Amino acid sequence: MTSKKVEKRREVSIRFCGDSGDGMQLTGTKFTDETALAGNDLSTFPDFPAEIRAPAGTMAGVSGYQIHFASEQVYTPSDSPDVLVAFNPAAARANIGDLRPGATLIINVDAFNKKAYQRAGYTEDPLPDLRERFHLVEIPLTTLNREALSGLDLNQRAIDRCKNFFALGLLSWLYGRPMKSTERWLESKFKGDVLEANLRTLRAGWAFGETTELFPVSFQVPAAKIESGTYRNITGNQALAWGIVAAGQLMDRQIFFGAYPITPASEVLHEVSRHRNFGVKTFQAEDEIAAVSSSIGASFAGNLAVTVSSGPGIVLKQEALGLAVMVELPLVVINVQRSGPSTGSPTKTEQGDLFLALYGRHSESPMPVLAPSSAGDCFTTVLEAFRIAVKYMTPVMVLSDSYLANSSEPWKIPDVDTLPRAPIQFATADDSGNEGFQPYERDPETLARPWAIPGEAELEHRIGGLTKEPVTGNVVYDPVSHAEMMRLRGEKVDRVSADVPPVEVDGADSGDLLVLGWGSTLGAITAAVDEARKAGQMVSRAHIRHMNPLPSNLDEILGRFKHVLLPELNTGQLSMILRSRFLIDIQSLTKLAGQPFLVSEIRDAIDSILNNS
Amino acid sequence: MTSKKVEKRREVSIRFCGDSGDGMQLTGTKFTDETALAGNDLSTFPDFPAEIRAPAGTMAGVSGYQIHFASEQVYTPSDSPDVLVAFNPAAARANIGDLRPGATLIINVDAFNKKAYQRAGYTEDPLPDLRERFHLVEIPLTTLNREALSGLDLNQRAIDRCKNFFALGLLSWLYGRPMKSTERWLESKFKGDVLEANLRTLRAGWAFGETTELFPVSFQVPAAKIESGTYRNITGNQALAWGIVAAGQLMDRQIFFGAYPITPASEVLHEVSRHRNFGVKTFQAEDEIAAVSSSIGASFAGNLAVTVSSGPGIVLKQEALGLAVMVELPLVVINVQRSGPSTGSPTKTEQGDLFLALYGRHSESPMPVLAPSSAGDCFTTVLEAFRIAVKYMTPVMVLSDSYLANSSEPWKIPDVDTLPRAPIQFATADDSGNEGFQPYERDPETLARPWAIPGEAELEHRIGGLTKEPVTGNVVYDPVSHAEMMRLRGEKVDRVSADVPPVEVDGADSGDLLVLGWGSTLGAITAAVDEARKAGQMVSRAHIRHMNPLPSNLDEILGRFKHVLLPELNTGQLSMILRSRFLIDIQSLTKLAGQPFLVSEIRDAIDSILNNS
Amino acid sequence: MAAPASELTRKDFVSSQDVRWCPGCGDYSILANVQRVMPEFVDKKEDVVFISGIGCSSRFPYYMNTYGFHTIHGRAPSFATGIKASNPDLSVWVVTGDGDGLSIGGNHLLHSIRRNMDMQILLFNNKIYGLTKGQYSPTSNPGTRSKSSPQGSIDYPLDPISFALGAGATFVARTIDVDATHMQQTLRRAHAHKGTAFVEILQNCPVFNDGVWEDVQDRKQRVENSISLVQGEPLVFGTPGNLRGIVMEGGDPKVIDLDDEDDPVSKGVVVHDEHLESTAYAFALATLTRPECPLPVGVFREQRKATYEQMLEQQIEDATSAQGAGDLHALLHSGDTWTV
Amino acid sequence: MAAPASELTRKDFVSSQDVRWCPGCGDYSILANVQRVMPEFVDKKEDVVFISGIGCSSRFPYYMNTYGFHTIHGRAPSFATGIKASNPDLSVWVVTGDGDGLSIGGNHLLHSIRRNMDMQILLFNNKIYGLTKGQYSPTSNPGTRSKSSPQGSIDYPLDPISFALGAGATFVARTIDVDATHMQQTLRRAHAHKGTAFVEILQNCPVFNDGVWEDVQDRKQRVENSISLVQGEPLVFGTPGNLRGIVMEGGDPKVIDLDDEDDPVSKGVVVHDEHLESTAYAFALATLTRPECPLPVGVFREQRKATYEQMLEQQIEDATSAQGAGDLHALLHSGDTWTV
Ligand SMILES: Cc1ncc(C[n+]2csc(CCOP(=O)(O)OP(=O)(O)O)c2C)c(N)n1
Ligand SMILES: Cc1ncc(C[n+]2csc(CCOP(=O)(O)OP(=O)(O)O)c2C)c(N)n1
Ligand code: SF4
Ligand code: SF4
Ligand SMILES: [Mg+2]
Ligand SMILES: [Mg+2]
Repeated sequence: MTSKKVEKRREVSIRFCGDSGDGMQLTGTKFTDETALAGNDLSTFPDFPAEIRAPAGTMAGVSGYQIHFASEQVYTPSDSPDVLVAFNPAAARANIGDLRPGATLIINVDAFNKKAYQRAGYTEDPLPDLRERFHLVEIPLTTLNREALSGLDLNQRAIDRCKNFFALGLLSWLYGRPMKSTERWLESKFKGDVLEANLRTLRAGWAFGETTELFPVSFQVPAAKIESGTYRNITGNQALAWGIVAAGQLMDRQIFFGAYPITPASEVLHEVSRHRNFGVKTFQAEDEIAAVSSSIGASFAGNLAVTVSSGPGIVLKQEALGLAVMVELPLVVINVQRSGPSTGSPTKTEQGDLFLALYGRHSESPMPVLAPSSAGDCFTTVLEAFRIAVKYMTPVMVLSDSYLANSSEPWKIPDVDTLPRAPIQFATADDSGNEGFQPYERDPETLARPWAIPGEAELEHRIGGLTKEPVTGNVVYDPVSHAEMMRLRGEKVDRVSADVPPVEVDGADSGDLLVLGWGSTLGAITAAVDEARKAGQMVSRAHIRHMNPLPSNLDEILGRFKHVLLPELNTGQLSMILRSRFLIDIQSLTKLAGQPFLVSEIRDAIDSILNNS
Repeated sequence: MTSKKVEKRREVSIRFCGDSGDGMQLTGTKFTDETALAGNDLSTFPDFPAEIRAPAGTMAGVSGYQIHFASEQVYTPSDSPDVLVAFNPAAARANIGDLRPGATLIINVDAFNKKAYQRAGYTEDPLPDLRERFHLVEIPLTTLNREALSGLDLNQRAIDRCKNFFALGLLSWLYGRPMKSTERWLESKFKGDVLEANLRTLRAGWAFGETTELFPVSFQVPAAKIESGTYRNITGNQALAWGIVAAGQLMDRQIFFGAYPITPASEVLHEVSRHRNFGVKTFQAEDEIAAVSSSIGASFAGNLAVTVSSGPGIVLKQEALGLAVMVELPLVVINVQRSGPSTGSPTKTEQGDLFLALYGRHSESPMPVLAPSSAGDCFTTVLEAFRIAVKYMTPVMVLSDSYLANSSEPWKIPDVDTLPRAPIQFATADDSGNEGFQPYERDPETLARPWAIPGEAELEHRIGGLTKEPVTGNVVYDPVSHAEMMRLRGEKVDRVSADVPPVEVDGADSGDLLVLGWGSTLGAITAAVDEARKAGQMVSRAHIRHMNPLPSNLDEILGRFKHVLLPELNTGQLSMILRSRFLIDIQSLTKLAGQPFLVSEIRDAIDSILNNS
Repeated sequence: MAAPASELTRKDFVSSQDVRWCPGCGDYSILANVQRVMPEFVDKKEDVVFISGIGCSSRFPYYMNTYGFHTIHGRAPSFATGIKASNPDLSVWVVTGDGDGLSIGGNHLLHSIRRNMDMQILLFNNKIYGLTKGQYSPTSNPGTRSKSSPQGSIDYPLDPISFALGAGATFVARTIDVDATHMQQTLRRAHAHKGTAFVEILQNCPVFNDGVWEDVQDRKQRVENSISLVQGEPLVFGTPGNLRGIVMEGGDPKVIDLDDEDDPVSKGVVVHDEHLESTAYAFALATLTRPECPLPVGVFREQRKATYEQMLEQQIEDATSAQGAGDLHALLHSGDTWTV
Repeated sequence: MAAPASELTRKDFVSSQDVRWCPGCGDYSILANVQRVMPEFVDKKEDVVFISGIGCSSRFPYYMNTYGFHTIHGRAPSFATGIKASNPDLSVWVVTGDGDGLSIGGNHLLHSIRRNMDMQILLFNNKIYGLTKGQYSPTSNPGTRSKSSPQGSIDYPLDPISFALGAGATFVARTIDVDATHMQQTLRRAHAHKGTAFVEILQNCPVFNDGVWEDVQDRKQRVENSISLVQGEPLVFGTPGNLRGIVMEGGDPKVIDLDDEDDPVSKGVVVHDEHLESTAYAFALATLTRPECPLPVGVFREQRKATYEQMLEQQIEDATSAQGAGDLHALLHSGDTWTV
């Protein structure tokens, strides 16, 4: 095809950035799909500014999408992109700090006029400086796109809106990405002149790559060796949604999903809403309190209930979650964590809600907590949360976060037939003994109480949030019953341990340093440990998915290492729990900037521990 | 007056118990007032069943009031009363377990008929057994009261309702309590036949004591040697209310008090509502969210704002409290803790909300937390909370509890002139520099931002819950500003340390065992340590009032003891924080039965540590 | 009286729990009447669920020998929504108070009413917070002296009927704790309605707000102070010699005096019609305020509209016939995939 | 136009912050109109406070160069309550959206309206959640296809005007983002009202719900589809040759055709009166629904009642004259004390 030279690369990372209106998220997603189909491993990081469209051309309005792909395993979107594609000066200015000197910076030079660079906050023409520091490729994107689309019956604005596809075509050529999936998507989405325009400029971008002298070579990133199977790209939110749908299928029960929209959790609601044919009932409530309350009601009535929200919304749900703890009904609560207290930075990421999950209710109100560690893992974790909820008759909280929610990775689609099917067992009239049905009689092994649902004869019973007598569940005020029920609720959650697999150590079983993590930091930690090992350091790694109860071998594992480093996107919440529990001087690496860890930040922490010991 | 022998006693504890309708709380309170006026030190513990009147004569309906008084210092209501006055079989049955063999049990023998003792759950007549185990005094209370009131124009029900005053008269005689205060109170409360009836039966009770052969002696408990000054009885809730009123006076600013009724916090609202002449504005909102939100609004407008609630209500306030943290406005939040998760046991006590105060908001949302340790201390603590809130521009949470709320103790009335006056400094136009007013410019010492209130020219500014830029407070999304503001909010709260006095150790400065406590456990811990010392054990004691930030000498103090015992009415919340912080193996003594610690429970824990070490 | 639908009797609905209301509380008679009519409504008591919030009134479920859920303060309608959506075959009853339902829970009540699920909502209005020992509530009369308003309350009260109509209620009625016959009739109507049936029950709290409804509870005063809404009947009240009727003047209701021999309709007295398309008429009735006007009791409005759960089930059906029954394998493989 | 109350001009109310709404958003014109009328209302901009919740609309305070508080979702009226109670001299404005004010915040809006503090509440109704990118809201038309209702929403919508009237509002009005003159008039009326002034502003969200108000926004269609409420004027709308009027039939409003030369009043057309004692008439207007009936814009109701803050201040005065100014020493020594 192309007459230019093709060079091989092991890995590449690219960041597309531009105005919110420039379609950067779309460009990134399509490039990601192409890359996945090319067989690379990959990791992405979409980073958009806020919830509403900021004034065009300002720093506040810059939207970015980064993709890292390779012929080997990829753990993070990469600290620093090899290529930055900037649609305007604001995008360049906002992102340039992450670029290594000499990296490739592809800009739409048409957008670099005086007005625009001043609007971005540059006091003088940035091009001379950029030329010096980076490999600057100046492409008149606007002009080229207009030329490609001349003659079409579209107004200038509609035409200019296509220029991201020109860029996509060009980058696709540059890295030898097959554009089929993008073309198919365009065909399914648009028609008439708009379709024609997008297809034309996409191809024009590719052709421009082939002919322009700006790019003397193109690159090839061979497919990665990955486990055989059928793959797809998936984001964390999509995986959560599908996990919810799958739970209903596998447990053979209708799903009730009570929700109130909130960034970055709303997409889970959106996605599940699209699948009513699975018998799922999504219910958009008037607020988070109604969302969780209706879900608990649904659980009482025998549905598999789930409610999904983020920080502020989870806080509002806590009173009702306390009731769920008290009445011991199964419920899955998903918290897609976002950044900062109060409204904070709704689109940014953080792991600040572990304490909220464990301690955010009044009195002692224990609840199992799980944390997925990758987009695909969100699917598995939701299924597990439902299993625990039903088996132990308890609410379970799942802690995802904004980073997992939006970033995507190739996911090996599980074989549906091998997923564990666990039809639910409700109590029946047989469970009603001589004394009548006892709603707080417990399974001797799990301590779960029976799930007896309205409509079932002879099991009529009343539950509520008042202190109750063991076994009968009758309202009482005596200290002995009170103490006993407090104890039982705690012990029941402890017994979930029986379902918590031991933590596995990656690397040597003992040694100088264990890097421990939980949730979405897995990628960055793995990459950092990998690098450290390549550099000859002896570092092990372990990742926790069951935040409560904790895996029972944790104590023993921590005891085998001289140092334990625990990076968290908070002020050290898990660290505090483990220090207290095990009286071990865990070293906490914290970050609270609304951004995931850079690999280098963790590497530096590793270095500093190993060099000082 | 009386011809009987009078014996001296150093200390006595009495528990009145009966049906909710029997007026036990009133009887106890009046006996307490008499006792206070007699110059004894005292401590009380009212324990009532639930929020609504339970069926008469059942265990569920039993209400109790215990008072412990002495000619020396009194720390707790006592583990086990010397005298139990039981108005019916249910009351006897519910309370008998707390009685030492041989203790005095005074009963209304008229109420011990078959129907009544069966209703209480006794299968056979309990009297024979009670006679054997206790010093049972059988008084036909109902009959004697009816006789005393014969001839009055009142129906039987009204007459029978007076019998608690007969008992009060009798007990007043028995312990030589002056009845003047009770008579005065009756005169202020009732008139006509009802007044006459109560006064008559009260005096009849006293006369009965003098003449009956059931009591061969009466007792005298000489006045205690206490610091000179003017005293009154006060409950924790009353002290909180007066602290609020006092804060407005001392800081020379109107109080805004947003509240929604909830047990056991409502009385604070009731009491403050009675004092509108102090310019306090109480606002009964539609729910707790509106209560806290209106309070934050009031603070924005320059009032001294306070909101008061209990567990479930505090949970509901958390989202808005996160906003208060973010906008850095002064606010006092009082949590009168109650027992159990969800609705739990609303009238019972617990210290379960420390984690909720510290960690019950999403993300990292730091807030100073204070805990009063006695009824009177509630007054001081509220004043301190306001001082910190205003000085550091921060919400502050105060953790009282149901035990402090309802129990009373003699309180030395502070001299109003010596209470610190601290008129508030608001920002003025002078604070608006060249760049205009900067709402997040900070005091270099406290890191407080200025308090600039609407109505003040040139200080117009906008605040909100979104991530903001340091100094200007403008909404931004960049990671650097985000991280910096997260850090500043945390550091500001840490700097409150400057106002936190060092913890004082009671007893030896170092040694085998330190018993550490916080909040309402002070009495029980002090009594237990006292007993231990009297028994020759070397035990020291320290009590924490500043839960966040913690006193800075704590680390050092803990390090000087071989063992640290920390009793808490929760699963060990402060213990977890200190273990994590200092990596010291603090031993947690926990109790979750809705009841305060018994002195003996703490003594046993002390013994077991000292005997095993 | 309607024929019983089942073999069940009143006793089947009495639970084993001791009733814990104060002597003389209006809640007792409401409980008795509900237990009395339930056998007419269902033939299996396991199909009945009572859901409540927190308050004296909200203790109700404990005393009904059916499924019951005593939830948290103000949120009962939301729990009920989840229950009904999960199993539309259940007979779902919400019990709430003026504080629970209209103070903290106003929003959930509003939105539940708006969604029109087929359930009954009984609001016991004693114009006070009973359980927390006597603070004024959103329905308290202006100037109510209570523990939290020692100088008298300064909030303008909310009228539950106007509130429900403003929320778009399809069934709105009012009845009185002491009027057993009327209450049972009203409960029957509420149960028969397909959609959310909102019933305000005037209830006396002898402990904290005694006599607040006396002018309509007392049999003698009731005839002068209340008007019974009966479908197709003119709005006439009072006793012979002192009959009065309601007329509408440009949308505003007014009271006129009637002679005993008058034909009320020809005098312009309105004939009650629950089924009018617009809510305006029912709302006009709700604005009648004592002492000038009588307090209406009975059914203000009944309108048939599709229920939320019907539409929800319909969407599931529609989705299933459009997309086919859910196929998990197909879902996971939808869109772009690749095989290694 | 009223004479300016001050030396201030529109520009004084423009803050330094970049406005972050999408191009074409109806919020721009609301902002411009508010900024334009403010100089008529106050002579010191420091006396003005804008309070909002969360939503696109709730960004409003950032753009006003006054005191401003962008609070949390749904609670703005409660914050405003505390502000106004603390300092009754302030001019307090609440800005909220259909989601913020009627979904999560419905209860606070309800109770704020009921209490009748002297403040203005502007509810921007775009019938959608804008900020969270397009889910249906409590005011969305039935069947609205949105991100969270791909098959169409099945909730019956809430009408903000009926809601406010049901809550006992003393001032209720509606205006349209694109009608600057009408909006300014309405804002003036709202500001002049002593009590809670509730104003629904119909607002277009071109991104997520474009054209949802087209039939009343478009100048041509507006005359046919809306009716302007003017005190003392008969309720007539349409264009010559196609004039229509509103009559009341037993409390229910109906549309009748009019000839150009008809005297509407003699035909029974209602003469608009904002000040009627009962809310029934205003509520009847609120039930007018398109396409059969026109959408009323203007002031539905205005009624003068004591405000909450007036009564609160009064109680403080009363308490002070009854008990004397607060004396802390006396308080602490009240009741039984003893001296050692
Ligand atoms: C979140 C929360 N806030 C406050 C309370 C305290 N509380 C319990 S019931 C109640 C009011 C009940 O009034 P109402 O609904 O009228 O019931 P009634 O007792 O009069 O029947 C309040 C404020 C609570 N239980 N939970
Ligand atoms: C407690 C909480 N829940 C949910 C959200 C997410 N949220 C922000 S704005 C909004 C809806 C806004 O809709 P509307 O009030 O109509 O404003 P618009 O954007 O349409 O102007 C939602 C659900 C939030 N910020 N806080
Ligand atoms: S307090 Fe009032 S409402 Fe509650 S049970 Fe007693 S009488 Fe009934
Ligand atoms: S999303 Fe809609 S309401 Fe929000 S700013 Fe954009 S156009 Fe306006
Ligand atoms: Mg009530
Ligand atoms: Mg909206």
